[in-house]
Amino acid sequence: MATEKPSWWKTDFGPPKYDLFLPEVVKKNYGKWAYHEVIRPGVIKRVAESGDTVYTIRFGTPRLISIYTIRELCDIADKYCDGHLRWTSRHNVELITTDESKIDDIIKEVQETTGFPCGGTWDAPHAKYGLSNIIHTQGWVHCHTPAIDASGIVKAIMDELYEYFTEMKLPALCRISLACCANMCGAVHASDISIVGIHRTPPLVDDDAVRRMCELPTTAASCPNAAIKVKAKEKTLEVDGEKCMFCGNCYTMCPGMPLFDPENDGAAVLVAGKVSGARHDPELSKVVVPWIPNEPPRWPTLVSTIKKIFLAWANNAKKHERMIEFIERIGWERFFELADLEFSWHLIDDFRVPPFAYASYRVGTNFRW
Amino acid sequence: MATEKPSWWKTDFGPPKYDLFLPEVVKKNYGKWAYHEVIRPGVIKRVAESGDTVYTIRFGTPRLISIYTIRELCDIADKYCDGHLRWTSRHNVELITTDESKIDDIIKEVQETTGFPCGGTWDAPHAKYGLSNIIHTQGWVHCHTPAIDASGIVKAIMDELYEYFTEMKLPALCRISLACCANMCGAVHASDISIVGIHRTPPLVDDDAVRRMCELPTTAASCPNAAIKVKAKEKTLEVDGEKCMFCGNCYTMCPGMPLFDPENDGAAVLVAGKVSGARHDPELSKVVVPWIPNEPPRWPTLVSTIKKIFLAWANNAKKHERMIEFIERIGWERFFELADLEFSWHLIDDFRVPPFAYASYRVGTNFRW
Amino acid sequence: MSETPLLDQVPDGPWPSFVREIRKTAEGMEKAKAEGKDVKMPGCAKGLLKQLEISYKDKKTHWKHGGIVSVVGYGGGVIGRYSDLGEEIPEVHHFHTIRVNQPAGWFYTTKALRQLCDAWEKWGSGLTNMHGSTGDFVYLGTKSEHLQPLFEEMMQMDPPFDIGGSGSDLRTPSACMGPALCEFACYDTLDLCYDLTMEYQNELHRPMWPYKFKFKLSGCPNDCVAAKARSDFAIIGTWKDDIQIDQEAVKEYAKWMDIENEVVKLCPTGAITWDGNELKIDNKNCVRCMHCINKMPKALKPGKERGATVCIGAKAPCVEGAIIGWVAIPFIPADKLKERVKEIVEPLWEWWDDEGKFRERVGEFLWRKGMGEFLRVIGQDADVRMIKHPRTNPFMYFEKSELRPSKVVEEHTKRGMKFKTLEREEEEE
Amino acid sequence: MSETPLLDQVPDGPWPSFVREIRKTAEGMEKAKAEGKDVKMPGCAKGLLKQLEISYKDKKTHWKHGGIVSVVGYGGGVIGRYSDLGEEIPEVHHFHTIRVNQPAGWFYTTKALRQLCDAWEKWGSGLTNMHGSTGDFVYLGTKSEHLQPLFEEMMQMDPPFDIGGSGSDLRTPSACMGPALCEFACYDTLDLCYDLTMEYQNELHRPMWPYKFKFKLSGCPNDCVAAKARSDFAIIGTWKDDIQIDQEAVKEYAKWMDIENEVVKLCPTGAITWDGNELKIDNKNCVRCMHCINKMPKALKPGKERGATVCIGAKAPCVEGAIIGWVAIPFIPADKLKERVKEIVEPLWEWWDDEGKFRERVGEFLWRKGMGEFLRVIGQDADVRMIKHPRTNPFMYFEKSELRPSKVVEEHTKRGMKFKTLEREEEEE
Ligand code: SRM
Ligand code: SRM
Ligand code: SRM
Ligand code: SRM
Ligand code: SF4
Ligand code: SF4
Ligand code: SF4
Ligand code: SF4
Ligand code: SF4
Ligand code: SF4
Ligand code: SF4
Ligand code: SF4
Repeated sequence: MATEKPSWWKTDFGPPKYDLFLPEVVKKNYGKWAYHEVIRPGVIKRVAESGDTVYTIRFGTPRLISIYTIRELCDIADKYCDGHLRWTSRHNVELITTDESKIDDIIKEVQETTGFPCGGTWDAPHAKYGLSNIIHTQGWVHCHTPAIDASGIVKAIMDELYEYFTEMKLPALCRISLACCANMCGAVHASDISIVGIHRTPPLVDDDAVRRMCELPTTAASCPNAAIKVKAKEKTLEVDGEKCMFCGNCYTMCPGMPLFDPENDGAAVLVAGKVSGARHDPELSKVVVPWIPNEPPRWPTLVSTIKKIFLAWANNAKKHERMIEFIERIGWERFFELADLEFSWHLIDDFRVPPFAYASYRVGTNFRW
Repeated sequence: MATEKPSWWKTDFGPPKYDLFLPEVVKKNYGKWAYHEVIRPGVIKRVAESGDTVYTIRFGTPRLISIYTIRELCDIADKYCDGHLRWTSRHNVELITTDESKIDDIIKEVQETTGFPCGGTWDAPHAKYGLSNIIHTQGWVHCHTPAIDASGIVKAIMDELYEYFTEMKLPALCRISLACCANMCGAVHASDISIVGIHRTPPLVDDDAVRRMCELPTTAASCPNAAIKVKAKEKTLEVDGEKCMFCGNCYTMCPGMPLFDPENDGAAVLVAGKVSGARHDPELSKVVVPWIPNEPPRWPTLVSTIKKIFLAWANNAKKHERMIEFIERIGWERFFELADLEFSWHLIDDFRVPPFAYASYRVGTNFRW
Repeated sequence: MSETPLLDQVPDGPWPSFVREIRKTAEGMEKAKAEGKDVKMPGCAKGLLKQLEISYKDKKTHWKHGGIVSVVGYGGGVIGRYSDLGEEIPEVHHFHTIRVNQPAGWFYTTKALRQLCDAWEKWGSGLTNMHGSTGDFVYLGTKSEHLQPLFEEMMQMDPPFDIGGSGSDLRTPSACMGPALCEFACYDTLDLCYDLTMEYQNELHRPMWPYKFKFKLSGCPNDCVAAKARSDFAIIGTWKDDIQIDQEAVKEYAKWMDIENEVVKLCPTGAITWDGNELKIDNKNCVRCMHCINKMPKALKPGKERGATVCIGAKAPCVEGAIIGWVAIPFIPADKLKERVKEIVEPLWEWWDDEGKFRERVGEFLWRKGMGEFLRVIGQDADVRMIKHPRTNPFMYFEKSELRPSKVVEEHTKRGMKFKTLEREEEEE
Repeated sequence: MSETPLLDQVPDGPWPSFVREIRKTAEGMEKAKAEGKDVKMPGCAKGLLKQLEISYKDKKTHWKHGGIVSVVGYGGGVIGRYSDLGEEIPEVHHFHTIRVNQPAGWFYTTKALRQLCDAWEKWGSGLTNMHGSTGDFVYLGTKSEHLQPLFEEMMQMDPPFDIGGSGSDLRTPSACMGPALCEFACYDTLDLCYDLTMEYQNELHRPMWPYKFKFKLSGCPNDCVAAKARSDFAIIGTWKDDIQIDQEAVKEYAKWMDIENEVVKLCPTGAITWDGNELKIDNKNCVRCMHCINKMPKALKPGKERGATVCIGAKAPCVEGAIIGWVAIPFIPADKLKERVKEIVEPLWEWWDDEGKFRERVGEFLWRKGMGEFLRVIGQDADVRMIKHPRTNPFMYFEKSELRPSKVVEEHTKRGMKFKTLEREEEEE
């Protein structure tokens, strides 16, 4: 490997500098934008102090996309956008043009070629919010630890909530996200609605694999609940099923600790997380449904549960009132009723580090009937 | 000891039944009170559904009281109250009468004989609140673990805030309490303003005493910070000064672990705790001054600090706005300014059980300048 | 020069002075002695002054750890206390306190108080705390050998006074004045307090648990005994139905009260509206915080379906951090309180006694065990009213009975895996 | 019958289908191959479909733990992935992903994208993620032996693309579009993102720390890259002075907007008043939440004294529970950001690298160590803006330098007591 390197050889050269990729109008008005207007779902008009105007046209994508689709998008961007386009932080793609007259064609061509719908924007001044894409992860497409698939569930949910993406008819921002295991490779821990894959059976220790591939003390130490004992003589590990809460941390460390059970893996649903500072501090998401089974290919129970929660909020929230703001106004008592959910002991925090759990217990007697 | 017991001998007979001690008017209207009115500071008129009326007249006490004072109070109660009186949950004494015309005499006589001032009431309908007594503990009068005295500090503070006890001129309820060590034998952890005695030097191990009186592993285990090591060979204990945060728990367990240092013991000041459910959930108190030295007999620095905090609140709070409500409205940033306090790293929670500390860190960027 | 130059400065200022109380006691005791009364510790209060003066000079306590002192048949109720200046000030060499179980609501007759004073003049320092933080009437300072005769005198009073709690036992329960004087009381605090105290005399008097356990009873959420902050088991009066409104009385208040700003706007859930004529409360939205009722006691009253909420776990910060009690039982009807509280607390004690660690309060114990197990132990379902918000992590336990049959579960079972279960000691039952 | 009866049901419904993307790739790759292009893995996408169908039937993943795979000179950036159906579906036996460091703000030219596609048509599955959750452009699925030649092709693109982060290293930083398109940007997110990425190429490419570390950069508190929730070190644009108001533009809005209800009443601190003519903001009371600015972008703008707040510690729930970052540095002026961020992060890394436990994120590390030590390490004072509220326990550390001279301190010193100190490795300095 340590042979002579070719002249073009380099490492640590970093990503292309962003300015190489900026459209002319952006370079010119960089840092000098005056305001924006959402002129229709998916289309944002941005006006600079100079008076220059640019339009960004947003399309939903399945995130997992083919190089052939990317090339199609490139073709359209070449045709209408001087070869410029960008992706957003939520898996959407935006075509960028200074020419308002091209907007219809761009939308039509993208939709026809790729099937990607125009939408996903929100308009705070008019209090009309669209639903954006679902942030999600790999699932059965690529990861080794998932308890659920990612893309398939996202597809099933977005099919159901499609109209909210293409129209802007929500009272406030609503961010949905999904992670296929408790590692939560997404903003699942701080989203208005989120889905996380969970296991429900302890690791089924594979002694051979453990011996071959794992460092025993490190794996045992990785368990947040101290549920793993090293069996020094047998050179393997033992799990205390009464202490395990199925986080999968040990499996991440050691392939000999698989905790998959097709019948008992599934999804938990969380709500009321938030990231922006608008009106209300950021918030962690909270579990409101402990478990829904895997039902591929269309996950009907999960989808209908999400829709139920989504509508309970969408139909009752005030303007600009995000999930946490809504629930804090009406109370968790009322939310469980409205969304037709059952409260059970699983939802009361009992995670190992006790005072953290306590921070969620209700002190005092101020609650509703 | 196991000799024959006399006929009157009994154990576990319990306290006198409350109804033996209730005034006639109370027995008659028990559970049937219609409303109350604070007719002047210290005097509450209570009207029953039957139309019956009773007056309770409240006096501040130093809590530590002499049997001779109790007898004086008894004399007055016999004279005016049919021999009935009660104490409140905040160390105040109340004389009870159905005869409005006796009120002045009662007040005069109690004040003259015992020196106890009439006051300590509050009148929510008119939003006029008096300051009640300071809940407190034993201090140097009786306890073996205090870092500060109790009664002496309470006296010095109440002398300074006297007018707020005898008049009702505060915007809202304000509860002050004091505990002489971190055991907090008082509601210090949930008071509007509170004072707690703290040590600042690690236990100075007294090997002899440890050997004589202490169980080594139990004492070591009692340390919340795992700062104590058993020195098995020497049969004694060793403290890791880098881990100790002076809670005194080990000394409670073992007399061989004294942690007194006259120069470095002192008081921390907390604010913004609350117990009632009125408007705002109950709240724990929060430390705003890490340390003030012991300055007997009158603790001038501590007293002036308390007064500063008290006035910052009293002069700026809205009607019915207790300390926590006030601070949540103006922000901690502004409170430290208004009360002229210095914020320092000591006030950022770093107590062992980490996520509990985190619950007090500020997430997001919504703060004031 | 005065023997107590520092303490001499204390009486300055208008607030009643504890130093004056001690001096008054010192003088009174000496005088009583001089008058030929049987006063065993005439110099005790004076001794306390001396020691206190030294503490004020040294800026530290001079009391030492107490050994175990008690009265016959009891395991607690007395706090042993010795002076480290015992040689110098023999009057306070012993200085034990006795916790006397106060009457519920702290109502006294002068007759009873005089008996308590007389006994203390004879057997003790003549100093008291009215009252201790837990609620007891505290006899402050006596010698070991006086404990027993004093208690025997207490037995013979009319009515007799018993000893309160200390050590790892049930502590003396206390209650707000409740129905005796207050229009807000949603249940009979005094009666329940007395009932529990009587029922659990053994638990109160013989330390037996991992640590102390406190009951406090408040008749409404105003919580005038700070039960939510200061008792492992706080019983807080409340109601479930609609706030009772007397519209005429509201109009009376409206004549001088700014109802919009002081009531409507301060309702934490915005449940109140006032159109200048009628006050409306959206009771589904009311969290029974008491504010509006406190503001207009003549016009508003708690509802008619009354009872109490149990908040559990409150305590001071040692060892795991301070706790304000959290909701454990959202509602028990008033007429079921005596029965239900016992049905809840007894299995809780049993469980805590079995599995609690040394010096682990019930609150900390429940943190460790989880509320799921608590609910199972007391035989109750989870209620959303128990939480401020649901958990923020997906690390949930599931019981075996909740799992679907599967090969993996079969294999685990075959291998002898013990699954989580909330049933207690399943095997033994 | 179809080979993929379950996946066949996925394209139902209007939302674009990932199955369709995989099929399209499978067809495209076969066609390209047929057209004579150099396509190394023509059957890979099809293989993925097969495996996925089996997962849909089995309701579980068929991917195994990856071994360590990489390219010459790099320690991370590639996630090794193998199928446990390798024998059955050799096309996906290896299925590694490569994280390609995206351009800041995810701006692309078609030229650059086409190069990325061409290389991937040759060396990989033809499937991508646009983008990964951390922000990388993700090449989804290739074999070990293709990694190196692919990367060499990336080096030679115009402009070249480098590899992103994985493992216990700095992860690929990402930034909102900021000044490129957004009027709210309070600092240049793209430039700082690029600068940090370039400065820390070594940290990005060679895993060396106890665990991963993420930077994310948002131009204002709206936080369009969710930095506050998803990065150990979140740099959030903000300002210190007064919100800029254009009163004429406010009046324009007033024509159709309910300013009272939608702006004034929703300000979390009640800092706004609107009398129908003038909008006033009490800036001392504004917490810069952005709501009013979001509502009236033509009329309101962040102040002129701009910069950023650093929130620290955010992460997912494993192991200690999820964290939203907390305020570590309340304000750094925009023109000092490049310099200050480095001055802060470098000693932090050094300290964490020295004393952090294996798999302990910076947030958890700081929980363990305390913010006091953090402040000392980065040489900064505590600020009340760092906390939601001050501590609720009195268990404070004090440094020896804060103590008063005393006999006790002397005695401790004599006995060799080590006192708490926040100075790092004092002895070595
Ligand atoms: C394009 C994007 C940034 C990027 O660099 O990619 C973006 C763009 C804008 N955001 Fe955002 N936000 C983007 C992700 C986010 C995120 C991150 C996320 O969702 O993971 C957040 C935080 C979400 C959260 O709090 O959980 C976010 C919270 C906001 C908010 C706060 C709204 C609120 O009420 O909480 C605003 C303010 C607003 O509503 O105008 C905002 C405002 C905006 C504005 C109006 C800023 C501007 O002046 O251009 C942009 C257009 C909004 C629209 O679509 O109508 N943006 N925005 C991201 C679009 C993702 C997408 O495709 O949907
Ligand atoms: C006498 C006493 C009960 C007892 O059984 O001894 C009592 C008596 C009353 N309380 Fe109380 N409270 C008493 C301790 C408390 C405590 C406990 C404590 O301070 O440790 C609290 C909780 C304090 C806290 O939240 O930190 C307490 C919080 C209230 C409140 C809630 C006020 C608020 O805004 O938070 C009310 C409602 C009100 O203001 O009318 C209240 C109301 C009342 C009323 C008006 C009830 C009534 O209708 O009679 C009583 C007279 C008030 C007055 O003085 O004007 N009482 N009250 C206690 C008096 C102690 C004293 O001598 O000052
Ligand atoms: C006498 C009293 C203070 C007073 O002056 O009023 C008191 C005095 C002592 N308390 Fe207390 N506690 C007293 C009420 C409390 C309260 C308040 C309450 O009950 O409402 C608390 C806080 C609430 C709680 O239970 O947490 C309290 C929390 C403690 C603690 C900390 C317990 C914990 O779990 O954190 C200790 C330490 C211990 O138990 O070892 C303690 C320990 C002590 C000891 C026994 C000292 C010790 O280390 O062993 C004190 C004896 C002092 C003495 O010399 O007389 N005392 N103690 C109170 C009892 C009088 C009474 O019976 O009425
Ligand atoms: C590819 C990606 C998901 C995706 O589909 O987009 C991903 C995939 C994996 N993540 Fe992640 N993480 C990805 C973004 C995240 C994020 C989100 C973010 O960065 O904004 C998080 C949450 C934020 C955070 O950092 O906490 C995240 C939190 C984790 C964790 C939990 C870390 C923790 O401290 O709790 C793990 C577990 C671990 O590191 O062992 C993890 C581990 C993993 C591993 C490497 C699985 C493992 O156990 O080793 C996954 C490889 C999947 C695969 O087969 O490709 N991943 N991971 C994301 C990276 C793509 C990219 O570079 O752009
Ligand atoms: S969330 Fe879990 S299963 Fe999903 S990609 Fe991340 S590590 Fe893999
Ligand atoms: S899954 Fe999590 S809780 Fe269970 S044994 Fe593994 S690391 Fe421990
Ligand atoms: S607070 Fe501490 S010092 Fe004071 S009485 Fe209680 S245990 Fe003793
Ligand atoms: S004082 Fe507290 S922290 Fe210090 S050694 Fe004793 S128990 Fe531990
Ligand atoms: S707690 Fe309620 S019922 Fe009891 S005295 Fe206070 S206000 Fe009255
Ligand atoms: S009791 Fe409290 S919550 Fe209920 S209506 Fe009155 S003020 Fe509102
Ligand atoms: S974070 Fe702020 S600056 Fe960045 S894109 Fe979002 S709104 Fe604009
Ligand atoms: S930015 Fe937020 S806090 Fe500041 S004035 Fe506007 S709405 Fe109020």
